[in-house]
Amino acid sequence: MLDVQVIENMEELLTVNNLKKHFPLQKGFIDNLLAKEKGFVRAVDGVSFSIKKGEVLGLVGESGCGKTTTGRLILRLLEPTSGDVFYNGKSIFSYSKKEMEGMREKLQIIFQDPYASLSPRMAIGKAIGHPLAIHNHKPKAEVEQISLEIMEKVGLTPASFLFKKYPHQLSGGQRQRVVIARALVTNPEFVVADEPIAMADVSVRAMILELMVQLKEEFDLTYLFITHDLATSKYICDRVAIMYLGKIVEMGPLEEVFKNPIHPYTGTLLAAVPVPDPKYRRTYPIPKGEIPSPINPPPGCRFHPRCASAKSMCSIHEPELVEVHSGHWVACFE
Amino acid sequence: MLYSPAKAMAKALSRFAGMGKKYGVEWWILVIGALIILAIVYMALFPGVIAPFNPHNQNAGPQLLHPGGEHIMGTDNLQRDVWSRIVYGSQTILRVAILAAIISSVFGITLGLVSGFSGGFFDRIVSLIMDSLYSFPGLILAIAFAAMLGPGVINITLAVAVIYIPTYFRLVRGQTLAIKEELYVEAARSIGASGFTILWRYIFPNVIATTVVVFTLNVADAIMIEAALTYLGLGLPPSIVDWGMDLAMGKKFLPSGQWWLITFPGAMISILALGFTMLGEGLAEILNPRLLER
Amino acid sequence: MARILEIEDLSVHFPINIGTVRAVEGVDLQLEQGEVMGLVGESGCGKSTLGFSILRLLRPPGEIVGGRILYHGQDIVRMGEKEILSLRGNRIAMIFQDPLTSLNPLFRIDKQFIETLLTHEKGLAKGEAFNRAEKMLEDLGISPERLLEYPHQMSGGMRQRIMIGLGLILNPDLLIADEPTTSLDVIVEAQFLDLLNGLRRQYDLTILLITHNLGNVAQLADRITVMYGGSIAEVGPAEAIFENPLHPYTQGLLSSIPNIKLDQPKLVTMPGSPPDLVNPPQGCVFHPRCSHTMDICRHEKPYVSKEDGHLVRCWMYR
Amino acid sequence: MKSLTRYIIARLLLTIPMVFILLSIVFVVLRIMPGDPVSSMLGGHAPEKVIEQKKVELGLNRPMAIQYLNYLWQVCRLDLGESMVFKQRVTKAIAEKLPATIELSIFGIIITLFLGVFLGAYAADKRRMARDYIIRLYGIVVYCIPVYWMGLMLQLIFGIWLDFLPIAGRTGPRVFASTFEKTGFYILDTILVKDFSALGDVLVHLTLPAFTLGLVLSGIFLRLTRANMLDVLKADYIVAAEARGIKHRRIVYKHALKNAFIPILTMMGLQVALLMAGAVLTETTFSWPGMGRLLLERIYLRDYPTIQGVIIVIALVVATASLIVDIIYAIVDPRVRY
Amino acid sequence: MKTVKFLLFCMIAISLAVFPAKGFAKGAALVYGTTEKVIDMDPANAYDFHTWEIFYNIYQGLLRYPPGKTNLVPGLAKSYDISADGKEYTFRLREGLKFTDGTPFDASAVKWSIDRVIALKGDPSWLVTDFVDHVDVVGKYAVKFVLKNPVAYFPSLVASVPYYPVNPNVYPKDKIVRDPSELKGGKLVGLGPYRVVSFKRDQEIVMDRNPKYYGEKPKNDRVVIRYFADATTMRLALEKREVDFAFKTLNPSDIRDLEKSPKIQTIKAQGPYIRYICFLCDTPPFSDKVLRQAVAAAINRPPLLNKVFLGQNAPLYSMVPMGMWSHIDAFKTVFGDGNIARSRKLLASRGYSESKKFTFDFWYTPSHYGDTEVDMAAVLKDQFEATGMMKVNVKSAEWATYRDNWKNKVMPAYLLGWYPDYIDPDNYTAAFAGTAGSKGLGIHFSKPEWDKMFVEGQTVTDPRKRTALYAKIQQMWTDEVPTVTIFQGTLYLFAQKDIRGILLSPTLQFNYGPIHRVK
Repeated sequence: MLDVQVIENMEELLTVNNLKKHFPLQKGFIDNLLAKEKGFVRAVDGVSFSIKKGEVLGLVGESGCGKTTTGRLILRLLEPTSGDVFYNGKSIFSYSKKEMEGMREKLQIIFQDPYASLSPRMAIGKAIGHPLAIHNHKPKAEVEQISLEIMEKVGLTPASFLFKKYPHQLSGGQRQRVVIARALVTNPEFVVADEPIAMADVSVRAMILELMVQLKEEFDLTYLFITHDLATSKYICDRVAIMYLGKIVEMGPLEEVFKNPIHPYTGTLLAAVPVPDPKYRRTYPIPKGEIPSPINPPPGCRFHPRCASAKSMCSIHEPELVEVHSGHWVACFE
Repeated sequence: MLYSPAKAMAKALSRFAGMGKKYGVEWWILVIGALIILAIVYMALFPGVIAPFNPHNQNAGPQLLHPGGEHIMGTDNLQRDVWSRIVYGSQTILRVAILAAIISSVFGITLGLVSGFSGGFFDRIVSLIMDSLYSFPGLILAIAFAAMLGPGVINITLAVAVIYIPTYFRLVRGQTLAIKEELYVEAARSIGASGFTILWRYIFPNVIATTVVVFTLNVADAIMIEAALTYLGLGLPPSIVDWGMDLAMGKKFLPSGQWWLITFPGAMISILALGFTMLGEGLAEILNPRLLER
Repeated sequence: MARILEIEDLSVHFPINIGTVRAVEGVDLQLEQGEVMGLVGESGCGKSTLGFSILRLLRPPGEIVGGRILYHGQDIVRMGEKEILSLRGNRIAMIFQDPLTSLNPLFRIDKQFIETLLTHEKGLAKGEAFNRAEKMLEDLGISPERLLEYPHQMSGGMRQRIMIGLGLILNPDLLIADEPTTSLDVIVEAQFLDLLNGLRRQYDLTILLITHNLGNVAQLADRITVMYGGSIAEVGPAEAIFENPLHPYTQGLLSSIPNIKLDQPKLVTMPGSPPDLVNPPQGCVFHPRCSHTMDICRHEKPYVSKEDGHLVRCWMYR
Repeated sequence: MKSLTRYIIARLLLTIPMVFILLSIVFVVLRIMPGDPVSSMLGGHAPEKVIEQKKVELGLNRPMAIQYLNYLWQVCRLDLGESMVFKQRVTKAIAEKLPATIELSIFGIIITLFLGVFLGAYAADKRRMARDYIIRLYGIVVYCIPVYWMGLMLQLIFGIWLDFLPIAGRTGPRVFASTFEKTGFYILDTILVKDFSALGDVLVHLTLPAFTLGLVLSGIFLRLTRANMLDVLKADYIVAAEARGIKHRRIVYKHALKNAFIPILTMMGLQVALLMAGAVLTETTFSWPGMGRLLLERIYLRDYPTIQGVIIVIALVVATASLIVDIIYAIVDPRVRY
Repeated sequence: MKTVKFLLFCMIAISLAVFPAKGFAKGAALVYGTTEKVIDMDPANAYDFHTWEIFYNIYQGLLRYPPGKTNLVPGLAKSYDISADGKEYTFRLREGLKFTDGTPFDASAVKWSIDRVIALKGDPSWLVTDFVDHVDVVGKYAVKFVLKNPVAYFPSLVASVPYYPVNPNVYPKDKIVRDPSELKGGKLVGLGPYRVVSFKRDQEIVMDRNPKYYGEKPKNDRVVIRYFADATTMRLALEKREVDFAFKTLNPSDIRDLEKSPKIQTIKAQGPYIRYICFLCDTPPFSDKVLRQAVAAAINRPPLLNKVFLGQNAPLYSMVPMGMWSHIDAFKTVFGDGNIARSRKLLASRGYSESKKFTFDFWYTPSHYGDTEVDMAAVLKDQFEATGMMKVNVKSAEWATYRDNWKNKVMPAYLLGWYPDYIDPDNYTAAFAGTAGSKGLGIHFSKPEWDKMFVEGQTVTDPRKRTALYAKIQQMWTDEVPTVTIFQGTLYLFAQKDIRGILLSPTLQFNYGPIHRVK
């Protein structure tokens, strides 16, 4: 577990401390009436990490591992079951609703699906300028000017032509640029990028990724980059954290984790990534079975039913995240 | 540049044809519906121009005259001209149906938005009441309300309006709940928009588009309910010309061979309802932004 | 090697209200017995349409407007309804992207197997059909009791295996796999590709693997076809395509995909976006995005060059 | 199966607040109505004193709240009270009329389902073909024809011009009413007493009203079926089934229709309300001695207990129908976990 | 499979339609169609003419009207005496009559029945309680009615249903009977020519000849009354020979067609019911009798009847109906029809003109007098406005509200109709212009000298004096105009050509006994 004293260190822009989110099982009214005990989806079950200013942390895992929920908790788009998130040393859950709305000027998110994250009935120029209108109360003309500028910056050109268009009139890549522009228009410090390229076409992905790297420099940003694709994280992340069933199983500098994966799950994940090379043959074994349900996660180490090197203790005790090398944390008894 | 009406007309026409090409059959359904409505609205606005007689004139012609000649739809037993009554009757039915739809949509949409967005106990109670009302036969409810309020245009409008509030409420609440879960609403929250801003700028514009379609279909329905109430004798005083009432009055002549007394008012009710339904059907397809992706 | 499938000059159009989508335009493709052909391209390039037209499963308004599809020399395009029905599932099987929605939710798994079997083998006893379904499940590594379950009771990977089981139960010789792993997680995807590799040998299958994932293709395919904007850009042996891509689009595609095993600090990006197939660009459809565009590319259909079974459609190789 | 019973019980409990709300609305609506049931009941000659006395007798002089509580308590005991206008138990009046409405509704819904579902499925299969447009046009037109007018026109054509079918009533005048003493469902009754000429008479009288109701509602079911079929036909499993070589007709009418029928089924609960409304109008047009006519007659007379009773019964019918539909839904769809 | 079943259903339906099932008309029964309704099967509470009609046939009064006649003859009583002060009537009963269960019919049964009516306070009980003080048994077969005041027309009251003796062993003493099933024995049997063998409310009543009836044997064995929900159906049933005769109430259009039909015979008689406009006489504007006269003058009866009733029914110019003694065409001679000049003059005298119109609300009810009522209101409005000096707002209310309205003095002018309780001019006049009666109908007309005349009319027994008195009242009516009559109903009965013996009279006492079918 992370030491609480870390919070004092101002170098850490954001610190997540034992964050948990358990969703009550979605049931109808009738089931609630009759059910004896309530089930929970343990989407995030005790996650701790911190991000330094200017750093890109990759949060990697399969679908349903809780990475997206973590991203939303950090921005307080969801209220956590327990745990805390400190931003600039202050818990974001301590803000009032109004204060939190103000905070969002500096904390931004880019969603996976750009089409779904734009209102179909709002022209994109309006959409991009809207955060400014909410936070700065600048005159309309000025908001429009800034919006046009940022549109140019993210490559939405010609900006004045696209300003009045609606989302369905744009291509997928352009829409993602709109979303990025909207996230950056208020000059935020910290951005959660929730699988920003997963929906994009192959040839567009690289462009968006490039854009994000370039804008990071320009706007002096800090990213939490959420992805299911280890290969992508390679091009943007400084550090990665691997999540499995609501927990971080391994975390460390990108090179370190990729070259020397310690946790068996990390190894598996790295091996499973398809390699665009016909001569490449997988050597690492792929485990059988699929990811278990987060409603009743396995006892002990959550990966043990699929782990090739599982021991008896793995099914009883839960391994804690410990620092193996400097900055390289692993939750495994190995 | 000089404004040229001919050019503007040509432009409008080509645009019109272009729409037909773009949207296909649905566009023509919409156009036919709109033309029917326009024709009947014209009737209602300028009845004096179209109708050859005063609808109350009890000496327009001989009693129970067959359609044809001077009286294209014949005359009734009080020697009134059926066609003139049809023309004037359009005023009543249009006024009631459209006004009722407006009243119920305003109430229903507001309640639905607020209830769906706020959630919680308020939402539960309102939903329960609305669902109960919705599941109950609307006509029977309208009968009870109309009987309670007594005859009169305003009263019948209210009786019709009441039964459609749940329709809008359910639609809007459902949409609000769905849109509330949409990513773009979460995105709006993530940029710090307040509850009201989200409701007004993000949810409302997306909800209202679907209600337009429902509104037109609703008017079609309200037309039939209005006519049903007056047909049952629960609606209006005789000084108001109304198709449903003429239908009810003509009913007793059914076995005597005076078919025109029931055929024409009933057909008009159907045609007007058809106009609004076709408009709604067409709009439903055309307002659907996914159409072009098919 | 026998030629199992030969597509000649196939064109598929979708007339819609605002014009005609030229989804597939003049495509030629050959599949040899026993090979895995990877059909690669971005979404909207027509690769799925091509797959669907092989079994004549196009949805209206889509229709084949020209060309031939020869299966063992028989032209599928001109086949009668009866003949095509006896091909589907029986000789040519197809599996789809989303295993959750590809199984009828209201029918138990065994019913779906039995229905498929009885459709093609009239007179087969139900018990016998059930036994064969059980055997198939064992081959797929699923416990046979699960035959009595409904699709929603299974996990994604398992459903995809059921799908492939339904495809293979009648021992077809050609399998069309339309983005079979897109909705699966990485690990399950790897499992599935391994399974497919095994089944391929066991059933002596010819596979047309339609995917946008170059990684998948690299692992499985013997030959690769790259499609762009409804036409074929390049066809060749897998190694040739990956090591020596000729078409500028293939080159761009390969350099823009991340490779976890490669030390490559930056991805190369390809400008522009895929073409509008209602009004495709004149000449070579790729020319607006190409960095080597010549004047002739703008006006004339690209030149077809073919060397050592490596085909490319580009004016650069004239 | 145990969980299904639990589901049914829970579902039953859920209908209670719904019925309760309707009861309250009905009470409020009726008590605001102008018109005095007592004077309409006693006639013009009754002296004030007698009227007052009658009001006391009926409890109409007590405060609204007390009347409301009494009313609820009565309903809880399944006692609908006594008609204010006629000396008759409301339950009895309703019991006499309910079978007529149910008989009409059942035949109406059979015709509706048959026409609507079949045509809808067919149109969806022939999407964007001329046949599809014709069927859709039929659906729209039929939807826009008011039930009562449809009834009148059918009466005019088949009853008057062709002189082919009777236009009103449940039987001809020469069939003895005592034939129908057993259940009140005339078809059942005539079969029970084996009077087949009477059965014929009953069926002939049922034809026009049932078709009127069926035709008008078929438009809605047609649209519903078509829309759902279109969605289902787009589903991957339909293509998958086609890819396995299964015959088109089997796919459309077995695979697709079965799936499309589930949403239709859920809608059917709500359509019952429409059916009841349609039945009221059909009954008036065809002089069908059912609940609808009873309701209208008693509304004119301000017979509160009977009006309340009829509305309660209609609410119960609607609630029961949606309950049954939900249970069928739970049984039919394996995905529903109850 | 479904398709097959459906086709089968269609085929059955069509084949049944083509060969209409006939022949289950049972034997020689006469089928009588009507759109009326039976309310309570109890003389103590029945207060409508159809139920009374059934009682005429299954019970009998001490006095009765012979079929088709308006003169009273002895019924269950052989004769009666009146005391000198006119307050005591002693009836001598027929001897040896027995109810079906063997209970003898005697004076105590008569007293028991009258006491029951008084005790139950049913709707028509006022017909007894307003007049009769008490009843004494003065012998096994002699009964004495002691009246509160002398009543000239008491014999016609005695002939009305509330005075009918019922079986004390069968009727409950303290409860109004709605259905025959509530009786002991469950069958409705009286001393009249018929007995009810089956009763299905709103559907049918089957009546068989009463074998124990003392009087003339009915010419048929069974009458089945068929209740129709609407006139159209009844008319069609008549045309298809499914009913033998139909009475009350067909639409004007149906009556017109049936009258012309060669296959149907029409039996017509002057009815006792009248239609008229009431004024609220103690509240402006109609507290001014000149305005009432102006309205009365504007009415034009013949075209109204032509339009609304296709010429059926007869214009009526007095509250006392035509055919009743003392009737005079008072309004006709004073105002005539559609006397617009007179009406305008009267209005002008009160300061109204074309530009300053006399405006008033005119009410009707759509739910009590059939759907011709709307037409009637529309035509009257038209006629009033034809004066050019009146503006009429037509308003309507359901019957229950309508009654409230006249009680609450909401309606200045409104349409009403009247069926007599007993056959006497008193019932057509005092009820409307007497202080008590007119208040009950919302007219609120009150003149002491009129009240005095009404009392005189009640107590004087000399027919000539009464005739003169009522003629004078009718004459005065045209000056005060508390109400203005429009028409008197004509009774139409339609029967198959082979039906004989139908006799209608203005008393509405329709006896089934003489009706029979000829070969």
